[in-house]
Amino acid sequence: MLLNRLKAGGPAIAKQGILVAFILFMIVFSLMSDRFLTPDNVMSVFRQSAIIGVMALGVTIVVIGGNLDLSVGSMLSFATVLVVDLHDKVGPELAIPIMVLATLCLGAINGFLIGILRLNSLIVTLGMLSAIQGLVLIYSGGQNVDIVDQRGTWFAIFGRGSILGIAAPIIIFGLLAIIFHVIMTTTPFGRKVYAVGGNPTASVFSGIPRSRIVFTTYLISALCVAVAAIILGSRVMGSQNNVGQGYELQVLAAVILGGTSLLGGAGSILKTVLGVLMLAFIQNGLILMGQPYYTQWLVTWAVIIVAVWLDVAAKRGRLFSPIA
Amino acid sequence: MSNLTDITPLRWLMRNPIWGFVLLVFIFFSLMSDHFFDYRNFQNILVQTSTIGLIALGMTLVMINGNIDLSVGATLALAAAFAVDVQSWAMFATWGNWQILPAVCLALLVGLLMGAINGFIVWKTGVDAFIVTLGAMLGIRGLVFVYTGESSFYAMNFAYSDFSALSIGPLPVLAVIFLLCTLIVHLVLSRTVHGRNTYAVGGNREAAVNAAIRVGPHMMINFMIIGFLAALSGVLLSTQMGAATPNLGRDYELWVITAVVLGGTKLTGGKGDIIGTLGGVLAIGILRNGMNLMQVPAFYVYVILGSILIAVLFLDKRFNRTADGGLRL
Amino acid sequence: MNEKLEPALRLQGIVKTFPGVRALDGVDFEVMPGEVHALLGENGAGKSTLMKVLAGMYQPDEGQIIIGGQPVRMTTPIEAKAQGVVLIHQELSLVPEMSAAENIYLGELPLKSFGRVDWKTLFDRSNAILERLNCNFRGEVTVVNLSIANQQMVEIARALTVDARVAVFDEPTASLTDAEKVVLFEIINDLKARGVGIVYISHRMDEIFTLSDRITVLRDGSYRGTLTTAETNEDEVTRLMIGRSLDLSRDAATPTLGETVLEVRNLTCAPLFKDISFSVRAGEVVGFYGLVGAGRTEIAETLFGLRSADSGEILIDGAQVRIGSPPDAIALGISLVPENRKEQGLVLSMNCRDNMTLPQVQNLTNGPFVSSGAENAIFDKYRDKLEIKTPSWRQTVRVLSGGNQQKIVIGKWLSMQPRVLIVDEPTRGIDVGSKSEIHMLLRALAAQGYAVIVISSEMPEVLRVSDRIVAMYSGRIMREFTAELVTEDSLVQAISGIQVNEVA
Amino acid sequence: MNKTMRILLASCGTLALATAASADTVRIGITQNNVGIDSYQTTYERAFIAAAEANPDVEVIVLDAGGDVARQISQMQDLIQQQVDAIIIWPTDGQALVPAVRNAHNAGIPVVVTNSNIAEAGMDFIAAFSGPNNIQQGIYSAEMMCDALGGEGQIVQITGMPGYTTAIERQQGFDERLAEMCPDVTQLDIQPGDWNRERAQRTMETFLTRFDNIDGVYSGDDNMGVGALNAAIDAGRAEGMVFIGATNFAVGYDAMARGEYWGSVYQSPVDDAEAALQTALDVLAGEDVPKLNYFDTPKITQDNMEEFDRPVF
Repeated sequence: MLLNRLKAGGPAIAKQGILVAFILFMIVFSLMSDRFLTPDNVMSVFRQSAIIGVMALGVTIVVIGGNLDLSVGSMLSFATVLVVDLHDKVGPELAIPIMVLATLCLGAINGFLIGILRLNSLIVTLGMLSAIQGLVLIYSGGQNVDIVDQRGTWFAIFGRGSILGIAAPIIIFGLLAIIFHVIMTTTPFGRKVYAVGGNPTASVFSGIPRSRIVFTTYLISALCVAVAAIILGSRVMGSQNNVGQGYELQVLAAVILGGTSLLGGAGSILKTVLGVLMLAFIQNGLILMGQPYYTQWLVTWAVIIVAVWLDVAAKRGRLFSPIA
Repeated sequence: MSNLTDITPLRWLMRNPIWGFVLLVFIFFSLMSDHFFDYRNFQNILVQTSTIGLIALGMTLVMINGNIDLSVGATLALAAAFAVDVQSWAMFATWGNWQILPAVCLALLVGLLMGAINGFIVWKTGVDAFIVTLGAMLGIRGLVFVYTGESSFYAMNFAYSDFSALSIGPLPVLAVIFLLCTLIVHLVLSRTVHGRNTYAVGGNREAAVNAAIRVGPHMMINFMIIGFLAALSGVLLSTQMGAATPNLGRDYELWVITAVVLGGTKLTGGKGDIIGTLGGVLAIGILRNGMNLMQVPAFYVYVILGSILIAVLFLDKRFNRTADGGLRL
Repeated sequence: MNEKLEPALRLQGIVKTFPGVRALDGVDFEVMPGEVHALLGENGAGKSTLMKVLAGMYQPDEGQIIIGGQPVRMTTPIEAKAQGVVLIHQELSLVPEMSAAENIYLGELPLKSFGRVDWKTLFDRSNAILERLNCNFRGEVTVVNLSIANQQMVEIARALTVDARVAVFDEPTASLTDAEKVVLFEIINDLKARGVGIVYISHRMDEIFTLSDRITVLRDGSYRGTLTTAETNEDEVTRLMIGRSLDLSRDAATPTLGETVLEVRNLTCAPLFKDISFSVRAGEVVGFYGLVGAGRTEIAETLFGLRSADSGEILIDGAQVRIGSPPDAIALGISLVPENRKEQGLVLSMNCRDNMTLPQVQNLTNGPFVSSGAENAIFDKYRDKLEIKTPSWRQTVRVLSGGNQQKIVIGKWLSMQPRVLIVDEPTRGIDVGSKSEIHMLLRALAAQGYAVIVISSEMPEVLRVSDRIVAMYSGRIMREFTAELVTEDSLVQAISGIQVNEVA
Repeated sequence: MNKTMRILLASCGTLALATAASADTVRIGITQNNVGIDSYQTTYERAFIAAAEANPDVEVIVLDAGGDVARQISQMQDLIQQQVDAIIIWPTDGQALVPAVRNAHNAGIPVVVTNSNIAEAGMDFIAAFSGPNNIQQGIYSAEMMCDALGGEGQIVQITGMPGYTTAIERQQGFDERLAEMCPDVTQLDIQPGDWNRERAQRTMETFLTRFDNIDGVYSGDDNMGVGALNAAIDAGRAEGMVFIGATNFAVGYDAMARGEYWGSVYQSPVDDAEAALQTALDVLAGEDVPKLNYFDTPKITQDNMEEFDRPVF
């Protein structure tokens, strides 16, 4: 009943299922731990969520375009190993552009297979997940890579620096979120991504180059991974070959939590940021409360389902699915 | 179903390119490795395939329904933990070897229950199955850790792990169970009303609703079937190990989905069959086995498996192009 | 007792509300055995809701359903079917990968032990039904391999699986061609002769006046009255439906034709169409008439760059052009309003304005950003010009009526200022009022100097809007008619391939 | 790219050599836990292959289970099927591999367990174990922690990947010894770092917010330890905090040299690999091999680090 009323004439906030869930959740956690809402902790969570967050921005755009990208996890391993390894070999000023180019190439392969050849994105990126993991291992020979001079390199600013007391990862994440939000909501490109995701056939019938748009979304996703790799490499000053393992699912969980529809055509960059923060706060909050790590999995399970359920319910105007 | 008879082998192969691929890798490894073409190796392949294979049977049903289940790896681990742990419960201490029975039953029941939970949530909330089971994948893994307290369980009774070494006639018992399940699920899917409704629900949900098929419970039953099969797979895996580890089955969902898609089941639902799925799991099983025998370094195995997956998808698209009549969309 | 027949079905005071909407407000309706009772109303008048109540998919909040004199409650479509109420859906409700027989008996496949399907009974029964319908395919065929018309037949065959008391046909002819309609009407008459009460929902007045015995009209969810077909006329029905009369006259003023804008020479795309030559002048409406599958849509798709022709030439303003993609076509001033509004014409999840400006969003920029002002200006202009009814440009197009949706698609292409406007099935699934508006709009566009091509499967439509009519059969142009010389007979002959011999 | 050559050789070569060679060469199959997850395992693999190549009488089949128990069981089956002379296994799980080891044993193939030991129930079926004593390593770390803190303080622990034997054993050794040796050191919390430096860094950041006073950090390996150290440095709280790790990595060694890292347990993958191969060869030669061959993994601290070479990984 409440839901109906909210849907019919209630304030706009009622439709923001994820925002409501987020606020409720923050209130509950801050009641349970007095350290939770301290500026230090909030900053720390923001900083920690930057890597997953930046990747989630790219994946959100791919998903709005009607596809999935599961390859971002091993792509992150690839990019981080590459940039860290090259850092000591050719210096950061060359390492970064080389890594970005190489990562974009991987994105272009995804884009070619999915955008141009129209293969199913779930399976293609699953295959790429495995193939890129192999590439990383072949490249590094399975060794960890490290930056020897950890204190003396300007590469450190991306992960460890700060401006006006705000950590660099937060600034990068924030800036990218704003840029992509603006791109998706106000530029022709953003409009076309929504159109292609919403109805690919109608987009082609409207003269939109569907293949090129999908291709570009994968390039963006790869670019985001490259940025995340710079933050990660700079923060850790080293990399393992499997550093991104499992990130693809966390990223996807954040995107889903942000209410982006897996069917494409709907979603929002800003809500993805909420999804990212929510997952990070769950992790952080439960540790603050001294819960064992696996509680966070159980809580995430419940939160994902309840948040998406509320979102879906608000859209259809009834709590339970009408299917018999 | 009934017009299968007038299809030539070649046409059949064109429609099921995965079996052509299975044939190809089979011949390739037979020529390249002298350990491959060996009766005992075939037994090994079947046993190794059975784990992924059993789950893939259930996944075929769920995916024809137009759903997906990402939580199977975790369900497998949970069932394995139950199967091993319950044997050592004090109340069954006097049962001798029979203590295995309640343990296995409980484990299978847990699988059914996990499937039922997923199915019920999908049914009642209308949230996409991908999202529901992505959550469950984390959550059920959490349950595994809660239950096991992070450590492995160990079966005191060697009869349990001896079971996996048994053979029925020429075949290892695990292979027999797998093949038997394959046959049963194939018959269910192709011959029973539930199986035919599976296509209806996935192919055109609206039509299924209009025809008064109870779509919600129907999907829930299929989730229970996959939960059961994942649990069975977990039990069989635990008999091979005589133990259960909390990290068991990680990433299995990805390989299962891969196998099912290789077997020609459409991710959007409505199309697919068990024969294709069997081809899909055998393709992966033979590839892994053959590459082990040929000592392909682990790093290259990742690249090869990933590339082959994409290549087969590409070929499948070439062979089974939908009749868009050359419209450039 | 038997002197006065019981109605096969009676609905009394049906009320159904949804959150915020009173979809049905005390509707009465009855159908006698052996009667065809047409149900009419604009889109959104409540016809579909009423049918869903009848089929057991919705429960009415108030009112009674009486079948054969007994009040009944039906909670599922199967219960409704058991009561003898069958529904033939407007949108094909078939499972593509299943056999025709399974589709016919979907939801009630005959059973053997262990839940197995009794294939023999299934195929025997369904083949018997398909024979009764004079279908040239058997129950074993997979539905995906059947033509649209044959798929419709499968849909209809479902109605014959039970001893129907009442059969509801919801826009059954939407995807049928005239020839196929004849078969359908025979079936309906056959059912009628067997004493089945038939509810017939359609927007097509000609069908309703050919078939029905009585007509009931709904408007805004409420009952507006029942007329006896023999004693009424289109005008009266229309007035009841939309509350005013329609101007059905064709714009008789002889248009001043301009230069030839588009010319097509020997265009071939085997096996879809062969050797197609025609031209369109500015200010002219050329109608393409033919059966579904005659190749009309495919020609349009080729002109729009969605297919590549094997051979032939396309000339715009006398110069030969190459059209490799829709952007090429758009650059040359060709626009296509596609056949399937929801699948090809609109992004349903987007709002009205964004849908309308989609093809030119790249050019409506202010720096790197889309200029909201320019977009709104375009939307406002065409909303006013086409009289699109929507509360705001922010409205998602999904919720608009079919007519307004179609106007958005037309507006989308008009705003591109095209030279050639191709309109494929402009009024499919659109109610009478909007239909006439769209027809007048097409005439008006031609008068403003556009070269317009209208593809339609409805003869009255082609006759009403076209200056010239191109009749196609099986991928070839059979004949061209001018509006003055065309007759219905010659048109039907041409599209059935009959003229071939005479011409040759 | 030596390995690619080896595949070609192995695949073509075995056809011709299989019968001829079996007289004087021994074929040893190894199935590793998860090569590529960290440098230790990779270096181990390289050292193992190098050691085998140095010995002309040995032909090795190198497999990797990718951390998956089921895949390791399959690989055991494949090795048994190929009738290798001996199998070296680095178990992904100490208990779950017992039946697979038993099968090899029953097939007459001696099994040498390397690096992390198999469960008690499997001891009857193995020829020998060769590797470090993970429980002992945990004990060493606890002792170093105790010494460094002077028997008093508050510490946190970052463990390896939950559910894996090495992680569990080190934690077990550490917890037990710490409680016994200095009961005044309190463990504030234990959270996993998944053998991953970035995740350890994140875990540590949360610890730092949560606890105002942390005197020491024990990490399941140096890779994670350095992550924890980074977090503390970034928070400006590394001063005076004691970082103890295990499996001394090069990064840990360097941090120790800078005086930021207190101590660790020195464990060489090269020694580990060579010991495993030697044990297998000894078993095949029929020598009397003790069941448990622990190779020495000494404590390494800022004080005695000159005695050790910088780790190569």
